[in-house]
Amino acid sequence: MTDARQGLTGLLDTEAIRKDFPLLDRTVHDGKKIVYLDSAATSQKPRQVLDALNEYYERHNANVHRGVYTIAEEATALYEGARDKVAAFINAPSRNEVIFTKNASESLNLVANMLGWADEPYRVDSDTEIVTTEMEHHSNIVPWQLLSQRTGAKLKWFGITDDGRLDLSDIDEVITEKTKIVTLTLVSNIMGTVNPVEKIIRRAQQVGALVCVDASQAAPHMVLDVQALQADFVAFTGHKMVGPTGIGVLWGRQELLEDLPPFLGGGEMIETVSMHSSTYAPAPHKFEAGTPPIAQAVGLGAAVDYLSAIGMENIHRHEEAITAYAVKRLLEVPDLRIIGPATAEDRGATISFTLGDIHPHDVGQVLDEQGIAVRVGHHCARPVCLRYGIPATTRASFYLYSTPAEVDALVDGLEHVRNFFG
Amino acid sequence: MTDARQGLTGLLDTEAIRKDFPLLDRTVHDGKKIVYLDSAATSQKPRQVLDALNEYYERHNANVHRGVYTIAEEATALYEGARDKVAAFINAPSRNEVIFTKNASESLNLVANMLGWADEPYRVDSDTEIVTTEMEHHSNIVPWQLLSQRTGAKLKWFGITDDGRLDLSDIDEVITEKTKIVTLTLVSNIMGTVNPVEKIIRRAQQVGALVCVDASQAAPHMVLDVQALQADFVAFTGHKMVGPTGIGVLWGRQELLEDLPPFLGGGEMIETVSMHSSTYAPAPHKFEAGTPPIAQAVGLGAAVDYLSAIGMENIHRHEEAITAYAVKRLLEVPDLRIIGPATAEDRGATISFTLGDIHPHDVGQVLDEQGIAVRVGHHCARPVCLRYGIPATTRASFYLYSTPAEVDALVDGLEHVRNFFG
Amino acid sequence: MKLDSMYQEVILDHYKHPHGRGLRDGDAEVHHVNPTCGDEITLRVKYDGETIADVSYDGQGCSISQASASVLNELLVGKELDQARRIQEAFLELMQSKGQLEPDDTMEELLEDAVAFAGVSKYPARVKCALLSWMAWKDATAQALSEGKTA
Amino acid sequence: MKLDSMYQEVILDHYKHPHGRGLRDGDAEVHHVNPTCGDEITLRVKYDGETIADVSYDGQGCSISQASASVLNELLVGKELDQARRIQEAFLELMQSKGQLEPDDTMEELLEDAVAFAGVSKYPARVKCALLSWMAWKDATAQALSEGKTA
Ligand SMILES: Cc1ncc(COP(=O)(O)O)c(C=O)c1O
Ligand SMILES: Cc1ncc(COP(=O)(O)O)c(C=O)c1O
Repeated sequence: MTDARQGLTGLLDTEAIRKDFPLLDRTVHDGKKIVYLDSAATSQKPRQVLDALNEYYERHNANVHRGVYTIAEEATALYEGARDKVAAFINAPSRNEVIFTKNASESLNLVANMLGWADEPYRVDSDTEIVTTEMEHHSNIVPWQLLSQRTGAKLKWFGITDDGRLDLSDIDEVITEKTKIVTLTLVSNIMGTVNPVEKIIRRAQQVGALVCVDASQAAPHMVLDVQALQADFVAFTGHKMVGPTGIGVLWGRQELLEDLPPFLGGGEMIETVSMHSSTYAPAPHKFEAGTPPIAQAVGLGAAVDYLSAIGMENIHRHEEAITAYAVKRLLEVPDLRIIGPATAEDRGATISFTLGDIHPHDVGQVLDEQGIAVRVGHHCARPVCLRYGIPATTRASFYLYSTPAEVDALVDGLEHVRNFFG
Repeated sequence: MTDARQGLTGLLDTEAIRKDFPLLDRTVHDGKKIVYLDSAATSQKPRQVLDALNEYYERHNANVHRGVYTIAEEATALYEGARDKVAAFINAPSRNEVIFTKNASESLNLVANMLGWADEPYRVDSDTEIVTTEMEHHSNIVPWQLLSQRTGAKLKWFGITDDGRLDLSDIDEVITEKTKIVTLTLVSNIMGTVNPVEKIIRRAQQVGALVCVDASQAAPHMVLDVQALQADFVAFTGHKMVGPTGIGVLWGRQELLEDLPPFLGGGEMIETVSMHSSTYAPAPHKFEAGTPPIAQAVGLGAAVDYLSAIGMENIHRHEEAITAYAVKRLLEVPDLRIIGPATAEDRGATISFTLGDIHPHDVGQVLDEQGIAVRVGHHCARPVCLRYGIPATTRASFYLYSTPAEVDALVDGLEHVRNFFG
Repeated sequence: MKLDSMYQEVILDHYKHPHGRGLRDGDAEVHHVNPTCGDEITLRVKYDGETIADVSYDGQGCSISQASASVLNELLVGKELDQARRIQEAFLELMQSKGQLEPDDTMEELLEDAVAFAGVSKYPARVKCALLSWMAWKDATAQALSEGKTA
Repeated sequence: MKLDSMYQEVILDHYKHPHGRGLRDGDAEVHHVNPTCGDEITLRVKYDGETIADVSYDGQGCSISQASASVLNELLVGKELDQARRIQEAFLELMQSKGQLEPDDTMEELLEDAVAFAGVSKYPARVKCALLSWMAWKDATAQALSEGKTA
């Protein structure tokens, strides 16, 4: 093991990084140090983010946008400052293109609903088609199923190949002149696959369809440049990128946000209200009804600062090294089958697998007893499980604080699982 | 002044309480201790709530509902435990009737959208009517305007009397057999008026209409018993009741939640998903798409514990005393006109006023210079300002930590404002 | 080791050698899923008057849900409906006990092999696995009865 | 007192004795609101070729927004469009300076009384008040021009 680890390059100084994350010091089951391998579900939070939350609540807490008093101005500056930070993080052309939501799911529902209620040329209706993929998180399937049911639009999708890639062989039949919106994930949350979105975006642009990219599993792990990406909408979620729960982001192209109708109505999103009719504030406020998740946006700003200070390229390189090591070591485990790309190319730091016919639930339970936290189940991507004829997978996922020693612990733990059910 | 204060009974031990709220110790403008009179916009947070947030992130942070490992079980228990606490706080018949949202605005939009997509007998369409009031927060107007525009249903409303009460003289014409839903606030966020909802609910029940109560300004301040209230839906928001931002609640009657369709689609709210169709989890999960505001729900649980330990009756009595004192003292200020009930009866601890023809913005600015934080503007209730022909009001609002001395500071501050613009 | 309290020998035995697995003729059929983990079961009940003639099932799931279905089959087939309901209720009580309940003699007599699940009740995420087949049985029985096949 | 940096004598004067207030004949009319605080202004522009013949306005708002409209009227009426645009841009620059900009001679010459608003730029919530009438003027001018009334 230690031999295999020696070749690893590009690793971050995890010893220093881990000091920032209080939870990683926790022990479970009578003193076993936790081995947290579930960052694809949610990441742990550094001290710096928790400090930002506390500082906000203890010194600056006030409702935003409407106060002339000191702490209300401070709260507004902090909240809007977080928007600046997120805009810079994703290289948005304008801060006004960054909408704060409660999570990626709300962001994706927001897009679906904007299009459902839009006027031409954006309107999704019974003459039009929506395209997604079999690899999506439920949060990028169900909103579109609902939209399809409620508008009569046809829902189509790209399938998956045996080795966990999108099957784009029929791209010209799937994306057609009828397509209004193509929505897909940049990185699969169950298989780790990194998708060739450029190719899909090019085809969508040919037919004049909009493209929505679910970057929930990308934003935490790699440089996300919305201008380079050329999509129309990009959604992601704070809690997976060392930020708090309760905050998500939708980025959208300015002219679209100007043209598209609001979704949730209420305070903050209006220009003037009378009982007879209302007019709406310009984006992003048009899409932020009610008191926003103020502290959570501030926390996300701190998260983005934290990630940027380490450097997204460095984080990506670290994860590439860990993933290559993990793939190699996992394939040494007898009866282990990786679901998805079985190499380290074009994949993120998330690896799903099955272990003989031991049910993932049982795998996860026995690993937990050793302090190892992995996720088991369909990972909100049940169509992928159906595709491969399996009920569920065990999923290990890594982040900037993950170490090769934790990969070793997982492999040892799986050995123990095999013995237990052997 | 001190004389007037001596008669006050029912006050809480604010000296002890204020020690729990770090922000109340803040100074602004060169050492002036903050006088925070904007709790109707958002409340300050006690140490106990911040501790609960930190404890969650530092020891138990994991995604909920799907993990078999220790901290995932702990996180789930904490999140669902918060639901139990909120259910108990509002005396809900079942914990499954408590839905976590991001704020009251989302809760109200959720109701509007459920009804818009519902089947008979709940469906709101062009043959039906929606009833609200002129006294609502924008968050209880705009969602219904959108619903009305999108379904063709007619939007009707109760007006307001000169002294800031609902004008129910035409109740039988406003609420008719065509009414599907009546939605109104329990306490006005701009005038403090406590509305006679029982009377409206009785009439709604007669015609078979559902009733949605916006309790955003009630839940923080008085005993809220959803069974006694007999409404069908009750919405409120965490940040106004010493809880974190980013968390709201919708309570709904169980059989309605079972019958009504989902709103946001995504992870967590499903039973099974295939590319062709999906089925939904039972309530409340059906209405909680994506990773919920986990830490924020836990924080709200701690907030509810905090309020309950002091006792909602005691808090209410404290606010009644402060409000009576404030009304009395404010009426001593020359040129001051209270917008809304000018007595302490049937009103909450929120008082709006104008001061001669000095614009509220200027009032607020000069008060801020003295450390006094009040809100100025239309308070997201512009129809009320239109009703009284004023551009805006200055609003002072009190909570469990407010003191008579702060009322005095306000009155002195207003004197200073008058001199400044005199 | 704490794990052994969940994975009792009896449970692993039932998991590896399930009783009465497979779908056979029945009066009613239900399909239940556990959305948390994707466990699924299809279950049929066959009544002979008030007597449970058969409980047949198929599905996929973890050791706990599989073993629980096997125990259910072993316990309920041949029983009178009344007695089966008492068993089901006792099992539900045990599973909801969060590891706090020490089964007494009556319960042990009722539950037989199923008392081995006491340890599972300490693991909230697994309680649903253990209950899946029992909830399916309850549901299927209600359907069979309302369709007037029995009593 | 810090407040005095915002509420300069000049500003309070304009507030109490506004110039050119009231609506008169114009080539274009706009209505702008500041949703944050409910300030509203209706503003008309009248052009005589490239010369600003009149800027008339009505509305409600705080001292800052009222005084700013009065200063605008005083400064712009009678000016050539080009020059007015320079003034508007200088005022915008000043207001966005967050109190960091020390107006130089050119700016002081351009802005006259309007330099008194430098102190307002330290108060983000009030910057919008000060800019309300200026944005309305810009918008009304664009409309008047596109309607071919001038040039
Ligand atoms: C009466 C009332 N309803 C609804 C809301 C909206 O709450 P939130 O902004 O948290 O969505 C508020 C407060 O802003 C309110 O006072
Ligand atoms: C690819 C992907 N999309 C969307 C989501 C939904 O994010 P959230 O649960 O924060 O709404 C997730 C994570 O759960 C995800 O992995």
